Amino acid sequence: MRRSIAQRFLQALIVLVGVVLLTFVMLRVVPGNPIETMMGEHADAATVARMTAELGLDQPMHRQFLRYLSSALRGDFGTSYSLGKPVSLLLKSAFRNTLYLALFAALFAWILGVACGLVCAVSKNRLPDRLFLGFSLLGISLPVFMAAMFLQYVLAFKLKWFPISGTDSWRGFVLPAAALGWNSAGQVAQMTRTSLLETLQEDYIETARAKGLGRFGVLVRHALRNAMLPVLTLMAIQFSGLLSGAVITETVFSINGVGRLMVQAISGRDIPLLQGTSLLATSVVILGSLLADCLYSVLDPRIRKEG
Amino acid sequence: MPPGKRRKTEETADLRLQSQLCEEERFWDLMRRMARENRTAVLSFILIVLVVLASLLAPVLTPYDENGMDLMHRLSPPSQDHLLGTDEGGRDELTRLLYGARVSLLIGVVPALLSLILGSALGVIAGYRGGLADAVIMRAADVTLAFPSMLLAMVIMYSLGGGIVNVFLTLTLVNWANVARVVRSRTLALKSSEFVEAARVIGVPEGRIMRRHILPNCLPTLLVLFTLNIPASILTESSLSFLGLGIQPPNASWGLMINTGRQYLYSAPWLCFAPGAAIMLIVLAFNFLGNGLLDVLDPRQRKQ
Amino acid sequence: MEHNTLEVRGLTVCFQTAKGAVRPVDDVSLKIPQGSIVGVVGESGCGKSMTARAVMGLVRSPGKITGGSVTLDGRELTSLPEKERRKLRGAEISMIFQEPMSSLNPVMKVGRQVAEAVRLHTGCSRAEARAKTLAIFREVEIPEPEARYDCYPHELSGGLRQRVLIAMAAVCRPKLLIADEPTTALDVTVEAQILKLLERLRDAGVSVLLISHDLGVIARVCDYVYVMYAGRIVEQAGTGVIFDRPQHPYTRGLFRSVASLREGAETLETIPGVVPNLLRLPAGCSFLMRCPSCPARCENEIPPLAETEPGHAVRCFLAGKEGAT
Amino acid sequence: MSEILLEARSLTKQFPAAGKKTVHAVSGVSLQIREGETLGLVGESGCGKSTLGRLMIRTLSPTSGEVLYRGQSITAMKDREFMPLRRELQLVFQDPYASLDPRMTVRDLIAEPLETWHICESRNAVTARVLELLRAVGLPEEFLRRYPQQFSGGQRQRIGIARAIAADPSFIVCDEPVSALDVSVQNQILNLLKELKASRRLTFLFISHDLSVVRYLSDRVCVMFLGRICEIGTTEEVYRNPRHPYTRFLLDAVPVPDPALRGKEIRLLKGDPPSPADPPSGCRFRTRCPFATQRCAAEEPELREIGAVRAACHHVEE
Repeated sequence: MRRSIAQRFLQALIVLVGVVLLTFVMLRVVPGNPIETMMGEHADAATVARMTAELGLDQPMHRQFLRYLSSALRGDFGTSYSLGKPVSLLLKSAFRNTLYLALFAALFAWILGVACGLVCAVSKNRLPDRLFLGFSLLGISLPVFMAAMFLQYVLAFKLKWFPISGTDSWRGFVLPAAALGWNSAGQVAQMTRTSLLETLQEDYIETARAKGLGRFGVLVRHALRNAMLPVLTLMAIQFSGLLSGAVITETVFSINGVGRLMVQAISGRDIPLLQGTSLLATSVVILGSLLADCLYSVLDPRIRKEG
Repeated sequence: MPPGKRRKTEETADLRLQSQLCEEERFWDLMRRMARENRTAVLSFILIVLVVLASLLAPVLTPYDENGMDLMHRLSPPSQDHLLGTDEGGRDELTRLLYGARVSLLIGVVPALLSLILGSALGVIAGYRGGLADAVIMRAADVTLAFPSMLLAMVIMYSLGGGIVNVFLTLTLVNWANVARVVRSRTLALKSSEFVEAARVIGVPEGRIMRRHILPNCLPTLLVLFTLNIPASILTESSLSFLGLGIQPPNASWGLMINTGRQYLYSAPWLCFAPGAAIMLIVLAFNFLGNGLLDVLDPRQRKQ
Repeated sequence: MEHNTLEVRGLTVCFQTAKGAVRPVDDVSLKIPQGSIVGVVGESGCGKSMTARAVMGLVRSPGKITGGSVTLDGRELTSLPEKERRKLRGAEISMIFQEPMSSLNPVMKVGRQVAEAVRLHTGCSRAEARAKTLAIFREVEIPEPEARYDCYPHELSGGLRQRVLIAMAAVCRPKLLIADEPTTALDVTVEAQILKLLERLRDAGVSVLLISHDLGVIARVCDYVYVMYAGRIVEQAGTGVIFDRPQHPYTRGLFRSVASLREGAETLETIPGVVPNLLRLPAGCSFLMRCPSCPARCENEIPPLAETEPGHAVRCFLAGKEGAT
Repeated sequence: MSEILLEARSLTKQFPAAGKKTVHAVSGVSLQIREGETLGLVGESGCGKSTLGRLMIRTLSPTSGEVLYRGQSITAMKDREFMPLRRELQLVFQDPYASLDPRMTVRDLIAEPLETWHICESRNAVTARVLELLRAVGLPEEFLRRYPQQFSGGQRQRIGIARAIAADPSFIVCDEPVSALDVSVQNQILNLLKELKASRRLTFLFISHDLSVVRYLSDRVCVMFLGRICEIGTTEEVYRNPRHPYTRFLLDAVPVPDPALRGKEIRLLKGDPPSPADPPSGCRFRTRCPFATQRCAAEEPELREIGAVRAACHHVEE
């Protein structure tokens, strides 16, 4: 097992380098000199040339890439064009907010999702199942910005239960987290339901019942642990979806997080910042899937002992 | 190695009684079964057809012009004349919604189709050929999947610029990896299945095996993927447009309508919530339909 | 008078399917005298496993027990509330399944799976349950029981897993053990060991209902045999009697098929045709389509299960009339 | 005596397994199959009999050793050279449910080998040939347009057999062709195979775990244990007078459908078969063998002539 995890780790590293390369190339095929774009039409040629040289933009692409990679390894992601601060510093403060947001959302999604999925599976094809299944599909189908705006409009603007924006206290996180978690909750609910229903078809469930366990005992002691394996992996890779949604929620609720930073970077044509935020976000996703693999092999003895 | 004594004896036979008695069905039988058993899927299908028809027949259905400004009636709330009110330019919201449906549906279908073609071609090659091709394709898919989809879409839109063609391209690039992965695992499963081994023993050439045995058996999976990719594309595009990175005016997708309506969220909430509800409904309908198809076509696939 | 551990009378299981209702178990009656092994034999889909499930009270939806009674030591089971039945399962009636590979929970240590049954029915402490589990492991001849206790199912061979399942079923000293094709998934050399084990349990006073398609297995361990075809019992007799003079055309066909294969006949005996679809059963005798000699009466009338000699009953109009040919 | 059709020369096949282990599926097996004869291959699960069957028709390639078809090594051939021989070496599968493509009609399934080898001139000729094959395996013509799911196991196995014989092969490996079937149907298929063997002069390698099934069809029998041959000889000789202890136990263990023999105490083999990923040293049967000695652990027994058969055991004498 140790070997296969090492292998996965190596694979993750390769993917990470691929990600850096991809963003690097994609952001630099944009026509025009980014310095000119940034400084507008009034920039004088001399300043543009000086800054271009300063930032190494006149060098060949592969040289630039290696330079970026080596400084990134040292934790230096360059300086933001539009905000004039080191990217690493900006990321640090933004990441905290995004992390809180994502964790709150995940907590909300997983508790709600697993509970819904359980109810569905237990009452298969009866009314509660249909109801909660529809509910979870609604969750999957609801665009994050709709959920965000709706919650903001009703609970913050009309009812004034929560602040419209800002992250001064935990109350500021409630609405964004709920809006963000909605989607994931639907996915978790569906996965829990199908996985549990499938597990309940297994032969060992029959054995457990023949042993004299009741419906509930079978569910808790035998079905749940097996059924949760795929659900747990889903949860770990859900960070990807949560980060996608964070871009929207942070914009709607004006939270200074990674997603909003990214939107700023795009509107300001700020390549270092855009590159930094992408790198951070993808790292989180890759870490998530790595975590999922580890978790799976810890929970499933069949994998634990092999390899 | 097959176990020496693998009998399909009664235990499983009994449990499979129902399906065995129904005799496994062909595609149209399955569709009919879905129609019979899954009302929601049928309703969803009807809804989708209605939306398509309504958007095509928009010029007949509404007396207003899509871009006909009427500054006397800016931001007027829903009324008899304007069922869903008017926007900041006094244009009828319902009319704009109907025309917007064309763009939004197109944005759902075209990238879903493109990514399906790209993804399944690469997936089959990766799965069947294995080796270097597999490694390269799958690492590329890993890199794509390492991006949160919004993020990747934003970066690509940034480098390509706005416009509907670029939106198609972007969404294709965002979605292909998922398709490739699913198709690859399906291909791997089929490749090791006994009937493909049987074809190989008979001497059927590789190309023909892929065409006659692998691809047809992937079709149900592909249909499901297609149906579920449409809502995913619509959602991503609407999020992009919401941030002002997607479709550019004068083309109006539902996402873009929300983006412009957002400034009036507190004074004219219908400008956001009407297109929002439209997106939700159509996405919900596609998801219901997709899940219905999944249930009848590919019951095993659900787990992953 | 001998005492019957289990008595089943007129048991019927019904399945609602999209294409109509079917009865995989139709009016089945059987008895298991205490301390004997009773076999139910038949081909795939004849309803033998479903009968076992119905006795256990484990018929899955959309299946339903629609009639008949099941009594264990004189106590009616079908009318018992689920809570009461549950207490009986694993304690007084237990069951082992065909697939030792998939019948154990893959993420739970096998020892704990057995101990779970002990704790469930006796409410004893963890340590006691462990001790009892180890004792039963020794009894079913699992080598190195202490080490096996902490193994996961995938670490054990098929034979060992089947032993674990038998241990789980026997640990609470049930009155009745139902074995559903317990050796089908195993190799012959291991099969012989498992059958030996069943006989030892029988000698210890457990009544066994053995379900199998293999006449060899039935002949080796059973005292009394029921033959099922398309949901109904078509013939029943003591093992010696039924192998000596089978009367139902299906039983005869089955026995001849096996015998011709063993004796190396030039052309093997077969039963023509295929097992009928339960949805399209004929109104009369279900063996109608494959029967070499059937009078017109068989088409519309289900023959009754009639005794031809003491302890030997056959569901055929011709039974006893033309004698054993 | 007829000529040797197929010969295996010290065939070995190893598969990589989890945890850097190797599964020794087949280890140094040599045997010959003469034209027109049926060789039965028996053994318990995991003894490598299916692997051996697939090595013989080159759907798997051996780790070492070679297979000769009419004296020509098919192991050494390039794919292109082997191609014409492909149609000579066919396989009937164990599982009639998995081995037929569910999306093809019976006609297309049986026509596939005909079309692959361009055996028939026109579409109509193909259909006519398919009908002929259907009759040959005892299926009615109206099955032509149906799909395999609509049939029972026995009927599907007939379709599988029709596919295997469609291109007139000379050698067919039957890999447990009846183990998924009920007794009454099993006999129908065995009768069919015997009939085809005679009418088409086929050579069979018949793989089964079921000793009585093997006995019915085979001229000679080969008993395998854990990747090695224990005993090989004419069917009569092996069944009447088994030499190798494993063969004896195997024959003893089969439950006999005769209640009169119940009282007879049968000798039981202890324990489970060892794992092919971790075979014992020396004689592979020694961990279960009651006669095992030091020599069995140290020295691997070779196949040698013992009376009319060949067996691999240190302790068996004439």
